[in-house]
Amino acid sequence: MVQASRLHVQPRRLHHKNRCMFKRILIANRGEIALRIIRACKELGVQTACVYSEADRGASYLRLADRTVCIGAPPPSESYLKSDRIIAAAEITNADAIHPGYGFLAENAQFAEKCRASRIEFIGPSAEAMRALGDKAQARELAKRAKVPIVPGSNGTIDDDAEALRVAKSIGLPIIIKAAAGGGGRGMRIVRELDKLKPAIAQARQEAMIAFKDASIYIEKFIEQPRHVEVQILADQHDNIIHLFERDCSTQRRHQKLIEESPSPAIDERTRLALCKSAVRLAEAAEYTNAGTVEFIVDAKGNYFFIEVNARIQVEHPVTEMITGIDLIKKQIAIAAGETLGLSQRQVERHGAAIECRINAEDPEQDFRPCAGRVELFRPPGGPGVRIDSHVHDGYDISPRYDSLIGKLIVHRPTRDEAIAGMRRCLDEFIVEPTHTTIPLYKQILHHDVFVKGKIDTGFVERTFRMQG
Amino acid sequence: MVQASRLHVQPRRLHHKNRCMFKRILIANRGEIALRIIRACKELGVQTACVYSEADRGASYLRLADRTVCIGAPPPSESYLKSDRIIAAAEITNADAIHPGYGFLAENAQFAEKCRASRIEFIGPSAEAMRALGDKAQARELAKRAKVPIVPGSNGTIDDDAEALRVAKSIGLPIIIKAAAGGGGRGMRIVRELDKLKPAIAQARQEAMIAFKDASIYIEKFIEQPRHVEVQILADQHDNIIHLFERDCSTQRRHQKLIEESPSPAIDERTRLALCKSAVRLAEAAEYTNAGTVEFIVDAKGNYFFIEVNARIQVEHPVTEMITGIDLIKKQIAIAAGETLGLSQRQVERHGAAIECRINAEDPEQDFRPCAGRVELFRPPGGPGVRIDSHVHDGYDISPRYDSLIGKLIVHRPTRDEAIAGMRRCLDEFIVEPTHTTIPLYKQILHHDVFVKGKIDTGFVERTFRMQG
Amino acid sequence: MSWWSSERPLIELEKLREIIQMMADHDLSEVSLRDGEESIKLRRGASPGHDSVGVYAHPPTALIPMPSAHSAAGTPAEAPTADIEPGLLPIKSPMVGTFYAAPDPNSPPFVTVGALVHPDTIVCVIEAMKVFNEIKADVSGTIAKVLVGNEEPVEYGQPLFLVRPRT
Amino acid sequence: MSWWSSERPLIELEKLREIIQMMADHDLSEVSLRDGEESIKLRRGASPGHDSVGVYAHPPTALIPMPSAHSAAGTPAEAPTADIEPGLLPIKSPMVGTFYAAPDPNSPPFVTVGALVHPDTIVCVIEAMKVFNEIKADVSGTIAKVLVGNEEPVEYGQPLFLVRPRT
Repeated sequence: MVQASRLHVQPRRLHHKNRCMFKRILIANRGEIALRIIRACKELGVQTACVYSEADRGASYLRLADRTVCIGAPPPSESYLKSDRIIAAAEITNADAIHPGYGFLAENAQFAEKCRASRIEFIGPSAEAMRALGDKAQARELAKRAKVPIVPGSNGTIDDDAEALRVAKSIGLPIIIKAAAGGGGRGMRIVRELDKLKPAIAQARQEAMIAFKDASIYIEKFIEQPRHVEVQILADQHDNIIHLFERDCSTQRRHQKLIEESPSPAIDERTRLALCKSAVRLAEAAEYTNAGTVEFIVDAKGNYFFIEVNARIQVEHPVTEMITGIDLIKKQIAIAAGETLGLSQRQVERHGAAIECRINAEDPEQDFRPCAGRVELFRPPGGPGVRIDSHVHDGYDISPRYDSLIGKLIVHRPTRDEAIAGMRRCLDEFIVEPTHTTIPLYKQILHHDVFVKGKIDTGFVERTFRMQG
Repeated sequence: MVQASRLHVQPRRLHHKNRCMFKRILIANRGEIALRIIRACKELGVQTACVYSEADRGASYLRLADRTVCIGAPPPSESYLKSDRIIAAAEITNADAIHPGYGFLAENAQFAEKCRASRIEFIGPSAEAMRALGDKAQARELAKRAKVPIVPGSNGTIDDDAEALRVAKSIGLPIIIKAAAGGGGRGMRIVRELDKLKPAIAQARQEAMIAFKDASIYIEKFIEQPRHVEVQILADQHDNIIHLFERDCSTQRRHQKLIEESPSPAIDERTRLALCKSAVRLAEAAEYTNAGTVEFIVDAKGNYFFIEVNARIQVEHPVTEMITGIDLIKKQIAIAAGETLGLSQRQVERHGAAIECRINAEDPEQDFRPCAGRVELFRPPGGPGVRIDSHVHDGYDISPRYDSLIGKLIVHRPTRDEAIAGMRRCLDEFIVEPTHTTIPLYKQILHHDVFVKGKIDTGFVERTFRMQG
Repeated sequence: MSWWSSERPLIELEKLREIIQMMADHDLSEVSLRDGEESIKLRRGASPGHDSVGVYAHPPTALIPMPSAHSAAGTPAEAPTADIEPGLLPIKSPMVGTFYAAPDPNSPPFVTVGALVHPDTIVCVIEAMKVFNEIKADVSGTIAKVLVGNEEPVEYGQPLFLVRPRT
Repeated sequence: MSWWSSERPLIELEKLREIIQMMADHDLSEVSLRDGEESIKLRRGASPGHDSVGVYAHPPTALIPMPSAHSAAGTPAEAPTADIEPGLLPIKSPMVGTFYAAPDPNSPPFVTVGALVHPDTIVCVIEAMKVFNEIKADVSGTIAKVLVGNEEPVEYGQPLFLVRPRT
């Protein structure tokens, strides 16, 4: 491959930043979400240009785009993460906006800024809102100001045992000690009795020192068997902010969401309302625009605590689309084009229950090892209230380069019980061969009493399904 | 093949006709509707047994049934129309009910009686209601009694020109003269001026005599450019009758429905309400139970006239399911099992607009000649608000023995305009190869100004799309 | 009413043997059958290895549905003619119903293995809708095999007997 | 701003010729390309007959999407190496952007057919995000073919020139 050297900068023809619908949107993503965005654009009458890496050359979803641009070699760092090439692709295709999807550059504030500097609209929140919410301390501060509950804990690091004791007493047991520099469980200690606090701090500091060469620790309230409940937000550029209710994503494995549903079976109407209003307040405080998700953990008593904001569209957005009938991708595009939301909070209605299963090409019996290669048979289910979002078909070749999501199966029914019955039926129908998928695991979960009763917490899957490794 | 001779009749073990959910339902149909019923049963927790002919042996939808029974050779007369074999299949599989789907034996009153004589519930209306509505004169009489408008015309045959003139004057021009014994256009004359009446009658009588050896004629009001609008009815065995609004099926070719939608773009709210209430009155008058459809024609001024009742589930039932969220097949089963409707008329809500395209394996450029044979690629569209009801997949072999419907594509959106945009997108995505289908025709229709404006009448397709023959 | 003893201990093994033969003949590596409560799963040769990502031991053809395998009777309906020992002819069921080997519970079967049959010989009765239908052999020869157990449900076209035709 | 005349009358025919060659090489009977407003449909041999129900002249492989065929530039991006005349080496675009054959509108192109190039010879510039990037040949030889028209968009990996390497 030849080398490129940078030359002089020259002013380019001006894009007129006009507040009307885009003429052509560049899709800076791949797979099912690229397909999802192409579909929304086609229905809006907006042309599409879709980037692709050499690994995705020939993928059938690309045929649905009006234009396609190869942007690099298979590794994401050589293609889907190459912001300059993506912006150049938008330039040569005369795209006036870029939809980043999720993952890759979706929450990269610098990329958003670059797009706008190139007079290409970035379909997502402002770089400022992204930065404010991306920083944990700033986000916590915003939440406090907006009177949104956060997990109680020390304000920053703990200096000595006396302070630790004071904090532990004030927030109440159990607490969790965490390494300030850390992650991955190292330097973590859960304390359930006050007289175990001192030795636990000593152990945590020692572990943190070894792992991170930094003995600083902080303390947080430990939430037992938490549920993951998140609120979908839509905000336009004219100060209208609404929520589209919640999604319960407690069915996780190692913080990877597997099954999402709405409404959450774990919270009552009062909590639902409070949670959703909290999310709107936070979005207002952050001057948030476009689609976003405010994540909370909910304890067994229904207390909820703000965790973080996902400043993008999410994998599980169809769950919300099913119960509200609102197309989130179309709304994202309309908002970015400067349109008003066009609906008030009171106009957002909720109908029935929706469940989504993420179909991953992974072998649950082999520690969820990804299964790349050719899918001989891909036969998704159909019928009433069944939605399939997938770029895969008989003969599709799964690249080992990217995440293992090969499709999303969403079922919408008048009630949660019916949605469970519908999802079971659909999972029974779904044929993917010879690729291993998470479908067999989902069949077990959908028949498990704890799931049926709506009592799942985020540790349920790992505790319950002992996988071979 | 050996011959069977009939022996003595012997009493069989008694079925207890219990008014609770069925244990196992025999599905006396094939293809997409068999699959549709299997899906509903699975979600209700009811076991299924599905019959099949030798032509359908190995079809993948059969694998989803708990049991399958081969009932005969490929011709329908040797299998799907063999009522005795179907009842025997229910007996050997211990099925306590039979769902007939549509077509085949679905509106055969004698079959319904035979089922019940064998203590097997027939999932559909009573044989009496079927007979009363199946007879044109009786149905017209019922409609009159129920104050449901019927197409004005002579009461029976016309004896002489004086009577013809009197009738023509009373119902107003234009009128249509029809052969009493006939059909297929022979003996038919449209009269738009009174002084053309006498010669037209003479011609009609002459044609009728030649064609049917019977010169009897009758007169009806001729409805110009009529729309076909039908009302979905649900009635339980406890005197609860409701409607689920209308479907507009004006996009037809030679009386074959191609595209159906709800709500009808041609009628206003007042007409909609009157139409739906008329349908309920007629169903009440006929003591109708289970699901049924009351068909009307609507003239350009919004006047509607009762045509006939379809005493079964219909191909286009998903349109209604999409806008109401009510599963009609599950309701059929529940009603047959003696349950109450479980919802009042006021609880039936209408949301958005739904359009269905019947995907037929026919070549629109070759006078809709059916295209049997192997489907190499069958790649239906997906995404939000898209429903696929199809038993076909890559490698499916279409039998020339049965109708050419290979799938139904239904799109549901908040508004009709969005539904049209969604349907266009879906039709563009849909790949069926090498089989010819009606998809290219639907693309043209969905882009045609008359369709977009909702102004289609039942003659539109034939007038507009001159097919090569 | 118990018209007939429902013991049929050997037919199950017979069924298995037939399925295994079919697997061998058609080189199937795996067969899963389900019939309501019952299910059978058979695997031949090496089990599908999990050691090579995305590569499977069994070809996708093995996944093509076999509805005949979970038919009403739970028997493989109408074994392909190729599977029948050369020279033997099947007597197939002309209808759907319940197979009875004898005219009544106290009588011996119409025919057993080795019995000589003519086209008009009654070989069994099939009951459907409370009517008992006599089934005739329609061929001449000797009964080589009885394929269906007494009181078992049979579907259209299902082989009931194999006959070695008179040569 | 009109930086360069956008006339490119012959490149379209050239494109067609290449596609037709590909069809012949791979025995494709039909090719349909679409790029926004433009569309091309080519058919080789006998047209698919409508006289035999359900039978098609072209194999389903011809229907496999060819996204490269409706790429940004409307050119077949990165013609498979097999299609390149044996012995010629492509100079491929290392980036996405707009191709310029000359340093400015008033200058002659960096290289034309027959030009001798060394690995360090600048063969074109590609503009992306207002930055003009000089592209070097990276091989030694003579330019045998210029594959891209001036001011045309190019994608990553797209062949720009064919070079006959120095032997």
